[in-house]
Amino acid sequence: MERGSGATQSGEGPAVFEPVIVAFLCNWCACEGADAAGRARLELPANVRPVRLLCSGRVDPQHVLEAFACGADGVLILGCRPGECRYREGNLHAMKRVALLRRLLGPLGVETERLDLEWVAAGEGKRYAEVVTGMVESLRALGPLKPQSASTHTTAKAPDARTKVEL
Amino acid sequence: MCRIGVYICECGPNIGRTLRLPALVQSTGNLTGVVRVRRVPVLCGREGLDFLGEEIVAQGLDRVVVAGCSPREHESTFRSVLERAGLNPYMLQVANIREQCEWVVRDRDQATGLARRLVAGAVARVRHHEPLLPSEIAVSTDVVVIGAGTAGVRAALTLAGKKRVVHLVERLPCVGGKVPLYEDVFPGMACAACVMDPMLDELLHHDGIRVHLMSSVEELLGFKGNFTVRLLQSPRYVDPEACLGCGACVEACPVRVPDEWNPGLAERRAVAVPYPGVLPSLAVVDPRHCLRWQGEDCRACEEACPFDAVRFEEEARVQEIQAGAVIVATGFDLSDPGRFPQYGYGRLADVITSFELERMLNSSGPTGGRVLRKDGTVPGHAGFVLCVGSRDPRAAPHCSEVCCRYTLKFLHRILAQGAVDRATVFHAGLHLPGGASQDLYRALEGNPSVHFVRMGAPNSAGILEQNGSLAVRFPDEEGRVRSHLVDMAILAPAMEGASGNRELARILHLETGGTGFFDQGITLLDRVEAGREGVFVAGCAAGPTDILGAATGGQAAAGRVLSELVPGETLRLEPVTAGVDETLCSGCAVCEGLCPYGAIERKDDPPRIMVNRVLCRGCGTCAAACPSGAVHCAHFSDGQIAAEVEAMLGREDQGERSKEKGSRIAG
Amino acid sequence: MSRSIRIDPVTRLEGAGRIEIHLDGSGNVDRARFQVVDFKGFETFCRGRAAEEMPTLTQKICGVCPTAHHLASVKALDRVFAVKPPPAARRIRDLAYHGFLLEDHLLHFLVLAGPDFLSHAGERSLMGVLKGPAGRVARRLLQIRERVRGLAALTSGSALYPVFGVPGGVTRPLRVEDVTRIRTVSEEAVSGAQEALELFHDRVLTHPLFTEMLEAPHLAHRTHYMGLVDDRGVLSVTGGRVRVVGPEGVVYREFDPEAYPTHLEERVVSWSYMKPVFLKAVGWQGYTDGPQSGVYRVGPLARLNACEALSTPLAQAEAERMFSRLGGRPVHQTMAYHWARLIEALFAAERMREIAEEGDLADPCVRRFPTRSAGEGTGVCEAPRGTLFHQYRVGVDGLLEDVDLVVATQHNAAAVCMAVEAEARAAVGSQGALTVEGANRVEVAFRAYDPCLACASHAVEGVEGASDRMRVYDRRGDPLRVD
Amino acid sequence: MKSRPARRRPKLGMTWLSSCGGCEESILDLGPDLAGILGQVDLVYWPIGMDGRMEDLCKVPDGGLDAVLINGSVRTEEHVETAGLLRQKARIVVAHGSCAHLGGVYGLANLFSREAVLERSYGEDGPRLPRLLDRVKALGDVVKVDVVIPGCPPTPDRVREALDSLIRGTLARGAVLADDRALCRTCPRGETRRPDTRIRRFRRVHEATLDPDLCFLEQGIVCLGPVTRGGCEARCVRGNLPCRGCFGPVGEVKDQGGGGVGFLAALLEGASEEELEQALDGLADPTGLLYRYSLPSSLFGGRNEGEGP
Repeated sequence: MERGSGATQSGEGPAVFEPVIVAFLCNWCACEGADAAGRARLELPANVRPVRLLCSGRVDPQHVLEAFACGADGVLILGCRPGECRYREGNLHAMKRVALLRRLLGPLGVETERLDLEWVAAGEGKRYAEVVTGMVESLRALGPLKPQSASTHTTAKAPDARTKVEL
Repeated sequence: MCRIGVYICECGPNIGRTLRLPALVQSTGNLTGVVRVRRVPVLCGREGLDFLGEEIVAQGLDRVVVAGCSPREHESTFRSVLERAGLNPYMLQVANIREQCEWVVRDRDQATGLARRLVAGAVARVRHHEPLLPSEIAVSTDVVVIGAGTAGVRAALTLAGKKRVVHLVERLPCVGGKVPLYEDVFPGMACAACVMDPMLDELLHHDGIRVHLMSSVEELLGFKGNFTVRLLQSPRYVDPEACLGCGACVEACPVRVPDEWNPGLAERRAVAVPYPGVLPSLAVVDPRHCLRWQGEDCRACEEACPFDAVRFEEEARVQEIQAGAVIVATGFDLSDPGRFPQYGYGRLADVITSFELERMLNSSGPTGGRVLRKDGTVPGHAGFVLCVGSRDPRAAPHCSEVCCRYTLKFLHRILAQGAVDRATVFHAGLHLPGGASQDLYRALEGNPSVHFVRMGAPNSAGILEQNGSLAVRFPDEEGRVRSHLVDMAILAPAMEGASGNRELARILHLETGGTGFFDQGITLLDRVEAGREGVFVAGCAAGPTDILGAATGGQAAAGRVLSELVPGETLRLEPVTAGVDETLCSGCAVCEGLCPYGAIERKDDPPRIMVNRVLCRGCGTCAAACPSGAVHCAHFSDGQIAAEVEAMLGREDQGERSKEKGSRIAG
Repeated sequence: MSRSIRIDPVTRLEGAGRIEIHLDGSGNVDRARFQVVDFKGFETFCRGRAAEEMPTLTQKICGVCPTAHHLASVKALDRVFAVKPPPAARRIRDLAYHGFLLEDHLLHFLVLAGPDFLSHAGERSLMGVLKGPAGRVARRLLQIRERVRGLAALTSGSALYPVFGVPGGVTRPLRVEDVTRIRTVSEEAVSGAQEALELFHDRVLTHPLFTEMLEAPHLAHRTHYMGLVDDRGVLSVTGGRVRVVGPEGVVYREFDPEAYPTHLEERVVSWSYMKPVFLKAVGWQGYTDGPQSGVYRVGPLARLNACEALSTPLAQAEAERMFSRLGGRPVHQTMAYHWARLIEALFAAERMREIAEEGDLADPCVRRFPTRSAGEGTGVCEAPRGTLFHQYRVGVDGLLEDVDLVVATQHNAAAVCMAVEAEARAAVGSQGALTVEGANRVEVAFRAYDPCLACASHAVEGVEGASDRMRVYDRRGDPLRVD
Repeated sequence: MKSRPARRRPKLGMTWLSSCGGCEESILDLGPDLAGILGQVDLVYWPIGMDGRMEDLCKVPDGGLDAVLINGSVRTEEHVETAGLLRQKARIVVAHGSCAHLGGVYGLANLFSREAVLERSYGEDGPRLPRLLDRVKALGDVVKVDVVIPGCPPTPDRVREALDSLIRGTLARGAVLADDRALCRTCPRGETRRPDTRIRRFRRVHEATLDPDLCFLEQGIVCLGPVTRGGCEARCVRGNLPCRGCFGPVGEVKDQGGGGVGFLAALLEGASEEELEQALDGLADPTGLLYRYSLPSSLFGGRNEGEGP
């Protein structure tokens, strides 16, 4: 759990991949939701690294890219429910950025599941727990983020298709 | 080089059961910039706070990280400690190892690992913190009052009495609101004109009060103390300096249209002096009906005016006013009883509203004070139907407060002048607060010409035509349908927020309730709170009230302004706002379209943008969208966020990298 | 002990290359190879890109002939999207293209190859040319080149980087005042090209090194030649049919550009990132000439050999002069490329002058819109260095599914190697050593072709999607069977 | 460089790595001025323009060149060596053009894996063909770069500026020879941009009528002007095609793609995921578009895990 993508021994079972997730939390809803989860003593995975911002609209696409570049296996942005943004539409702007970012990241080998935007209201400790647990589980299934994946447009041929050439 | 002290709060028994604090202390000590790591039993207690303050001084710290409970609990407490110890309060970062770690992660190793990352993130972030100072801004103590009815006028006069400059904005061509249209007012049956005229006269001649007639607020920018109010003034087409209100133009005008001041009772011309005794006494041209706007070259009024006061060339005028506060006093409108077809209003000739009766009773009104049916005869028997729309959850849930009392006023007036022989009041329980109202009621109690009939429920009557008379039908308290014949029915429609309130709410960023009143900010102890700093609501704009209530509300709102905006005092602005590095801004204006507060403005020549720190609330949406990295967000800068993310992912050593400019060169 | 001599980098050409001369145990030249040591991968990384971006993307293959790639690309897209540009757009494209052909040929003459023959003693560079006896004319030619490149700002946005081609036309019409300027510059261009030829006659054709190498039998290769011609068999650099003539000057094949994969075959060699091409029907016989060898050449000399005539009078007269001087069509002497190049420069200038007078150049209608959203298309043009093919397959999302590019230097690769090896044998002789002058002679041999290595390194060979026209060869050049 | 005597002719080298030659054209396009400028420098190495071999360069003492202009991206091991050698020889290393600056167009190859087949075809058996790196890099990834001339290719004026300041002795480390601000600042269509425009669906260049006077973003066509350093003289926009970002990101923007997402997302119309997806369907190949010139130096696309030393 200390460093990025790694595997830990979970009890006596086989090594489980433990993804690392950076979660950008809106100060007014998701942060409070996360605290509510804590006050309710819900059990949460230790995979999430929360970053508190004033608004999900503050999340610059470069913050997300930076997180992936530094070894995050997933990035989660949590904002207020639609219509409840403290700054009116910051959460909507976050949604727009995520939609485009996912398309940008696809050809770079970042699967859609690795970047998620969810709404968590201030009292919704339980929902916070569900969202982060759900993402951890889906990333466990997906495995670590590969540095570069072949583009979908590459139709890889068997490497031995051409063994010798004119010398 | 930073000197960071990290204080790990054990929160009594709360932190350390799962977390291995010794390990956390040890790993934290190795972080770049950390010169001191201490465990404290309870940091937020008196002893803990004193200890923290002493440590800052003794250790010569320039930055502090507190690892403990959620920053929402004590961040501001610790900031105060920093401030008292001589540090800028923003040189603090709180790592939430309680709610987001100790309390939710069960495995001790995992919890300790996560706490290490959280603290590493906080340390890396605090290295990039910069001291921030709240700025003080000068405030305007001028006030914009919207609505020149009773409440607005009282507010304006109160403020002007304390030497405040008041801009009184009125969408009509005259001041005074509805009261000057009445003959007399309850509860003392005082003459309305006698009450109002001296006050309006003072208003119109007060040096400190600028009256903006035929004007509306188009935009409200800014913040308490620094509003910019954009006014749109429609043209009167009459020069107020030249016009005396003589009415020569009115005589000459060939157009006749229904008169809004006397609905259903009279016609007016396309140029008119609104009503007799109106203040200011000036003519106004109605371009919706004037022939000139129908494509005809009529100059009848212009030619008739002995003072050459007609100005067809006038245009709408936009004006920006700087003000520190806004008082909304837009009053009320009576709802349209036509919404309830069972009353027959608009269909049955002698079903009228209480306002129409007010106009008939007015001695300078269209009937010269006489109560007449549509056929010109005098009604023998008048029926007053109360609670038309009011107190009905499906219509207006509220009690409109004044209907019962003005009905008593009508009874006194019509009986006194013998306008009718008999009157019946259909009510669902009379609402007569205060001693004076009770006196009025008692004076009518023994009168044989007056009958009070109780309906089973508010807004439950219906009116039918029956042999040339009107049959008022309603279920009584036992549920039996009863019917009374009357010659004329006067309806008391529910009061609702003035017709322009919803649009005004949008402009002012306020909210209105279901019936259009600005009643969403009102609390038990505060009837002038509008829901936005620096904006207050007074009179019927906040909900139904009587004339005294409106006047009191105006004075109350004025009092709040007087106490909150004092000449010479400044307003403190939070420092967490966006700012622009002009050396990077290309003026592409992407940010401008995103700001929900209109805090970003594009300047030309050279193209660039500016952030108005008074309006900015620091959400950072602009910074996230800026393609030039020119918009910076104080306390949530890219460098701070990147450092925190990197450190949380185990790359604290690269934290400094994000500080560099143009890292692709000379790296 | 075998050993090798390396000329690294080869200079005064476009792109990074070097020559490896392998010597046998007795110090004689065993083999010389011209290596392309860089690699780009366009055919791979263009997949998945947006089709309409190809004209500005693929031109980054080569900064010297971006206009050629731009045009081939946009013509391929015309086919992909089934749209025919309006007449004014075609004229603007042609005008830009001929201007580009002219200035590119002048560049080679002044900066790349010219210094070998025009330089002030010892300083073989543009600076040396300017200091030398041809300095005055060279300066004037530089000026004319500058002005012709300046025209590109009107026709194609920028000479450095054309930005005018869109499927179905060009991005913007010409203005009436532009046309006037085009006419003026075209006139200057014609006289400039004539001056260049005069200089060539005065200084190059009389230069001892040039004369010696022009007449050297080892630099005369009796290969096939390829070039684009119109339906009358006249040279047409911006489109037409592909004609291949044999070493005797007889038409061997003529085919539509999109059929090129049927007729041409790329080879993968281990020692270069470039894929040489040969005539499929003739077959690969190794680095050798003659009617039985699939080796063919492209570029200015090949074009003059392949076509029946040039459509402009001054250039045609000069071509006839060359043919009569060098023994008739086809001319096999490699050094004659220089002459042919300047004839073509004159041709391009004359064509500019003609196009400036044709039709309404300032007609505002310069765009038509796609009639379909996907498909296949081939675009072809005669790049300064030879025939250039772009072939695309575009999917329904408008993204590239398949890209195939064949560039001039690939066609000439085998011939360049033959020239380099032949001249290396002459230069190294039996001493087993190469002098500075000797090395330059080897370079002079390939500079005749003006090879563009930037272009040649466009492909990611064998990474994936190797088409069936790509084969693998053993040391003798026999195709390998793949199990 | 500051206290250098003015009369001495600075020693200059210019060369290419994986390049198209366009940067060389940006030098040659100085046209008639070229002779004058080159007359004031001592040009030691310039493969396209003069004779001279690698071994000559090796003979130059370390630090013996005042400056070297390197264009092209870093694709092969030999490029790494060449860059290293030039860094040793030159006091100031100038990244000349987008490829050296950002990795350039060829960096799009990084979207694809380098397969083993390539290694086998061209690898150890072949006669000393330089080995390809796992991915394309910018010059700054392999040596310290002192000065940047952005652009694909740079404008001749920017090259002139570099050479002039070299001659005058004012070429300062850390300089980026372009505007400090984004292209919109100097774009001839900058004033036609309205901040509240929202795009319901992006349009592609070949589908759209191209209004020559209106901001491309206003036309719903992606233009990277807002996220691209100005100084290119708005060549593409004047040619009536939108900016594709060759001058690289501005100032503190680390990632052109990320910056591009930031501003393009702000222009999107739509309040639901479905509407947004629809709007984005008109945006073909955002990765190839936003990283057209800068993938190797991008935050995530440029990361170099899994690569040998």
